[in-house]
Amino acid sequence: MVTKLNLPTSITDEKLKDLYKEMWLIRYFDEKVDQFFAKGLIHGTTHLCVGQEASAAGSIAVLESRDKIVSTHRGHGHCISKEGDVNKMMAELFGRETGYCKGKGGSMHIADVEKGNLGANGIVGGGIPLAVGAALTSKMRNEDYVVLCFFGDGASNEGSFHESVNLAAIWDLPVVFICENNQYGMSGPVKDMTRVEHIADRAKAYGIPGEIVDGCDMIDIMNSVDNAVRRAREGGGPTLIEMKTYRWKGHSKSDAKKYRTREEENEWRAKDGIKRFKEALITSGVLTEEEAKALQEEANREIEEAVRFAEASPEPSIDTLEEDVYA
Amino acid sequence: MVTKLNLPTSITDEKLKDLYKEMWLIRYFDEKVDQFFAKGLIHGTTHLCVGQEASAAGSIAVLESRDKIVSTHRGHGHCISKEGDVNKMMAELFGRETGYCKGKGGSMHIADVEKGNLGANGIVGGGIPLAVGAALTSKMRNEDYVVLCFFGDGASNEGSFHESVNLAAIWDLPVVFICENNQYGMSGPVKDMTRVEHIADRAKAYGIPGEIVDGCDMIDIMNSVDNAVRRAREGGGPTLIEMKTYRWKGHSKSDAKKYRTREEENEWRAKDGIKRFKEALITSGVLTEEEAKALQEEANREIEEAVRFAEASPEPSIDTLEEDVYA
Amino acid sequence: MTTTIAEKTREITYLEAVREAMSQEMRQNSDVFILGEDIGVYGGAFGVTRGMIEEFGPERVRNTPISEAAISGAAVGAALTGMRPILELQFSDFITIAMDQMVNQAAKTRYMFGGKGKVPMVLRTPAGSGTGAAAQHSQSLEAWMAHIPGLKVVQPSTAYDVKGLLKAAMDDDNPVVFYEHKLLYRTSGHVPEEQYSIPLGKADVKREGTDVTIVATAIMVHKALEAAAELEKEGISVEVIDPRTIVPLDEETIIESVKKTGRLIVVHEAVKRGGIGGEIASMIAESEAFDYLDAPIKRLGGLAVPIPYNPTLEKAAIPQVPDIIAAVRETVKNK
Amino acid sequence: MTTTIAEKTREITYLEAVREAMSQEMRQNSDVFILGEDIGVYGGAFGVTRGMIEEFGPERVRNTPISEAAISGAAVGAALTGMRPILELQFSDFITIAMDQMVNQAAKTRYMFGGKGKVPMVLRTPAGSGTGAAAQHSQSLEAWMAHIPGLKVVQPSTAYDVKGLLKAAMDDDNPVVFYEHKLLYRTSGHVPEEQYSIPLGKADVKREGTDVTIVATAIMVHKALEAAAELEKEGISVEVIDPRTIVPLDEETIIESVKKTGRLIVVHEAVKRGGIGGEIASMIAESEAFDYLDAPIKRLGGLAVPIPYNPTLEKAAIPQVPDIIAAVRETVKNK
Ligand SMILES: Cc1ncc(C[n+]2csc(CCOP(=O)(O)OP(=O)(O)O)c2C)c(N)n1
Ligand SMILES: Cc1ncc(C[n+]2csc(CCOP(=O)(O)OP(=O)(O)O)c2C)c(N)n1
Ligand SMILES: [Mg+2]
Ligand SMILES: [Mg+2]
Repeated sequence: MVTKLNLPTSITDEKLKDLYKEMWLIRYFDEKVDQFFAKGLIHGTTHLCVGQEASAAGSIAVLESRDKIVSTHRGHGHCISKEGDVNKMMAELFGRETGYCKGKGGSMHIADVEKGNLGANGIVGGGIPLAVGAALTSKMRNEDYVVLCFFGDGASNEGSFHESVNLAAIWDLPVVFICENNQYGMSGPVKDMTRVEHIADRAKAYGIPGEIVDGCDMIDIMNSVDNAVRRAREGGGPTLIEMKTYRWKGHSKSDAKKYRTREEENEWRAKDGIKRFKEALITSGVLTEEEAKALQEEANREIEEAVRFAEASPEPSIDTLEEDVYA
Repeated sequence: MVTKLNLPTSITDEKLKDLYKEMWLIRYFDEKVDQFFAKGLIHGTTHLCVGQEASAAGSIAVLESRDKIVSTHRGHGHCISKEGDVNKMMAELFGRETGYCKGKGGSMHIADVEKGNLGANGIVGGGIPLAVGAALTSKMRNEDYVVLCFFGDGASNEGSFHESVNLAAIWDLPVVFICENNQYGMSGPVKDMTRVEHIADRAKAYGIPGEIVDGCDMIDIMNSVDNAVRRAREGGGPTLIEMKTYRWKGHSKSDAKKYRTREEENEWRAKDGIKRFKEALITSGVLTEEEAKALQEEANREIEEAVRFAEASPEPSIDTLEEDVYA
Repeated sequence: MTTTIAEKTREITYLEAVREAMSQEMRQNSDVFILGEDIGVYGGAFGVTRGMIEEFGPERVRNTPISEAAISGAAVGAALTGMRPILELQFSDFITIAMDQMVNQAAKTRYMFGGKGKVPMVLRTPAGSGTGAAAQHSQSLEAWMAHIPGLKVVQPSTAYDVKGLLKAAMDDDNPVVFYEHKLLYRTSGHVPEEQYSIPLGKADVKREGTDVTIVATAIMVHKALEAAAELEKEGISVEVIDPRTIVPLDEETIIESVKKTGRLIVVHEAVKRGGIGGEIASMIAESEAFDYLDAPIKRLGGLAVPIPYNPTLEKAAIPQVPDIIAAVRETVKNK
Repeated sequence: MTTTIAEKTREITYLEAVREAMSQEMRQNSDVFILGEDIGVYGGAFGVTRGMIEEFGPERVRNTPISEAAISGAAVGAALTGMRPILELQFSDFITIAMDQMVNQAAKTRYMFGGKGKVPMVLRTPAGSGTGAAAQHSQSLEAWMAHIPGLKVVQPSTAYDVKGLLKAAMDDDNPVVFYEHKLLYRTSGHVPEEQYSIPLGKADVKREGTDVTIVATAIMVHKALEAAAELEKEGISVEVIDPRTIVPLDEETIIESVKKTGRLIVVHEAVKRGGIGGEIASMIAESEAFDYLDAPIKRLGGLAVPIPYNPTLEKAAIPQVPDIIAAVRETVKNK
């Protein structure tokens, strides 16, 4: 009794399997980082996306390789999904020369310009105008790429969000605004920080389509983003998509999570996007239990390997300190 | 055949007559300023609200004296309506010691703190957060005043607008946001600068009521603002009111007005708020033609007197240059 | 030398001193309130306001959306109408989003209005590097604020100072930008229980000396003191002056010190190019102390790089104790 | 002394030179485009882009909404992906709303990314007082930008310089903040028809002299030259150096000049406190030129006040020719 999945045409069975593994890569990566931070082995701070794998993996799944993304402080998932290299990511977190930013950026500044990841951003809402600019390039040069612009529910209260969406709207730019609504800023509940029920309702203020998606449902996400990307590519302008999701961990390194309840956390954990995706893939005959297990283990091994790579990598030389300020 | 005007209860016949004269004060004031600028007799720049008298006079008409306003670069009308003193205004434009700002502010910074005018503002959108703060004071200290926050269609594309309206909404602050949509920024047509049909539609992004008003219709304006002010005063939170209007003159001192047509200008001139108000007052028996004429002349005389006052006033002493930087 | 205080003191942290200063003021003045992101149950990004919402409630400890322009402007508007807000900005780098409200509104309102209205607000914000937070969360941008007439700028370096200076800032009728250094939050010192005020514009001679004057701000005060202790062993006597407020700047104390020592080194964490060190050095070069100078004035400041993430690079980007020691040796070498 | 140029020159205004530099570049490089408020048929707040939308069309001369954060950020994003945008900001005071994008994004992106990506953009913006536009439209905030590693900062003072420097700025692969002085727009000079580039980081000796060096920026170059002509009558020989770019700063030219004259006065319009004058004066005080100084270095800058509206007060708020003359006399008095 195999139910066929309703999917964008670009999504092959092979791709679905890759995606399943990718979700585990994201989860294992961030679980690992969490452990290292807890042990004090990593400098600085980090923002984990455990629980939010689907919005990253599902959204980016429907892109062409030439398409671009603009990520956020909670960006490890986005980077991995945009053909990111977990070795370089882990090395960056360890502050090593082999890291994405040669150890100069850390978690909040990982970028993969060659692969079209224009970077995480330490400024909430700071990446949104950049996405509009990247989309402007696509339009002016006819480069036929679309930009996915990720940001949080909290960021939607920044002026940069407002100005940027409006600008993209009037210029019909090929950008899709993806609000990963994980219910909280650092601690501020979206319910207290806005009076709209859905962030997607804000699309009305710019005359563009707004959509609400279950942010833990890969299939929903892929279809919704695929539609928006196609519209954008054909010159139809931007869309605002809100993905309802949840971060399982605290906001950053140290967070007592006093602003939410255990019950709420458990409710959301039950919606686990990885588990649901696996069920869908098995039910539809794309994947067997054994294959699923193997992919998950493979992901785990790759993350362990990334740790080894990072640990074995050299620190950046002090001589590099003043390099790369100017091009 | 006298038709009774449908008005807020606070608006007496006496008040209506005052308002009629006030509209002429505004028009004559700005016509006069226009002449002086054309002759190069005034320093700096100015933004005239000829044609927009109704949105200033009508909105402020329904306020109590303790209520406050936050004005804009196009603020002469707001100041006059908020019990402003045209002598001090004209003196300020002449840069004289007797001016509202002792000659230090000029047109863009006229404020009348005692009367509850928290000032014009040279920064587009710069006053909107101030209005929210003033409303916060009212709420925290139970001062029972409401703040009218004026801004333009162009300003509604600034991030400060977005952040401020959201903040006022979640805190249920007693502020009424009044967008004087005069169809253009400096030259940018509202139609090209947003994709929404009405700025009032943006209220939906904050979960507050949005209203559209004919910005040349005093009666409509008074009723709409009166409702919003009452709601705000009772703790019902902010409202966004859009007033469709038009500035008859150019944006500022020098403007060839290439971005609009003569026909459009003429269409809007035909909607003249003063003329329509006069007709309504006469039809309803509040005013006779003779009284109307007398009020208009009185207004004219007061502006001529303001000019004499300004011209006779001394320049500020150079010794004041470094005064009032700090309190 | 920290002023000796008769009252009862205890050892508390810099962070606790900030919280205590606010809490004591809020208990006695209902016009004072705090607003900022995550300052409620979360206690703020650095835990400074922890426990305050429990005492003062959500009206006076106002959690805000992530909207730096609106919250800074709301603070200005509230101040202009009679409140005395304290705005907590999570990282001083985010002042980039509050600049219009601080610079074009708060700083200028009174002057533009011809002496009407006042804006009694304090913008408190953690500055500086050393936490691995990298380029967008580690800047020291106080020189920007010092350039703007109408603002006052405070950079406390000790638990004692931070409490007294914050009291003065809250009492001031002008907008005050109050920089707390992240790495100082956990340092402790003896702090009186009672409220006390340290006047804005009064430098503190943190150590007396005769051979060279070091003017150091914020965390550099401590590095300068460490360097001074080291140099004492070599027979070099270092005077360490902490301006505490860079606007107003206590020029007199610095000038007197340089007249005594004949040598000046200015040290700050902010990027040297365009930093406040240039102001202090030039002030001395223009002053009567110029004729007393026995060596060129030296400035130590951050390299002209964004703050890097890697901890070794991060440290190397700003002056450290050995750099100060080397600068002093160089300056006194023809003594 | 301005470099002599073989090519054909005409007398055009500073404003026309800016427009010509942009137009010539846009004709030959399709990646260059302008965006800004009212730069279309209106021609921009000062008329600089007048006629350009007619030649280049609305795609390459992009009228934007009043959204300084988004348009500056869009310029950064476009630059990062291969375009070479020119952003016109109507008044340099409005950079307060574009600070996050300029300072936290444009300036740092390449460094944070470990040397990947580049941000070739020019932010052009009119600065300075003198037009009666008062406190929020008259500031000179270039010192802020100069403090930020990753930005370059240009302040052209003549029609000739503005064309050549803008060419260099457009060719540069980094974010350049390009300050045009409002009162210079209508000044004219001989300007070659052809494109030419004046390297960023090369000061220009606008007048040679032997008694005192004046380093002056933007409109102060002209005031310094006026003062110098006046002082010549008294037998005082003034050298006037125009750094043209404050980042990078041509330290060498200034140092050499001070070694020659033994005296230095720095003049800028920006508020003296925290202005770039402190940087230049301290750079000299720290340099080998220190030993050549025969008098204390002087800085002239704006008073610590917001720019007032009244024209007499407005002028008095910033250095004028008589102030420069007085400063020179004072400096050379023990010659
Ligand atoms: C301009 C700015 N303000 C505040 C912060 C501090 N901060 C970092 S993440 C965060 C919460 C962001 O919330 P949201 O946009 O919902 O993203 P999430 O963390 O939930 O993924 C805050 C307040 C920041 N980095 N930048
Ligand atoms: C932040 C900022 N950007 C740009 C300007 C320049 N400017 C002054 S008024 C204006 C147009 C404002 O349009 P709108 O808000 O519709 O008000 P209106 O002038 O039509 O009354 C512009 C662009 C400014 N003063 N402040
Ligand atoms: Mg969130
Ligand atoms: Mg308008």
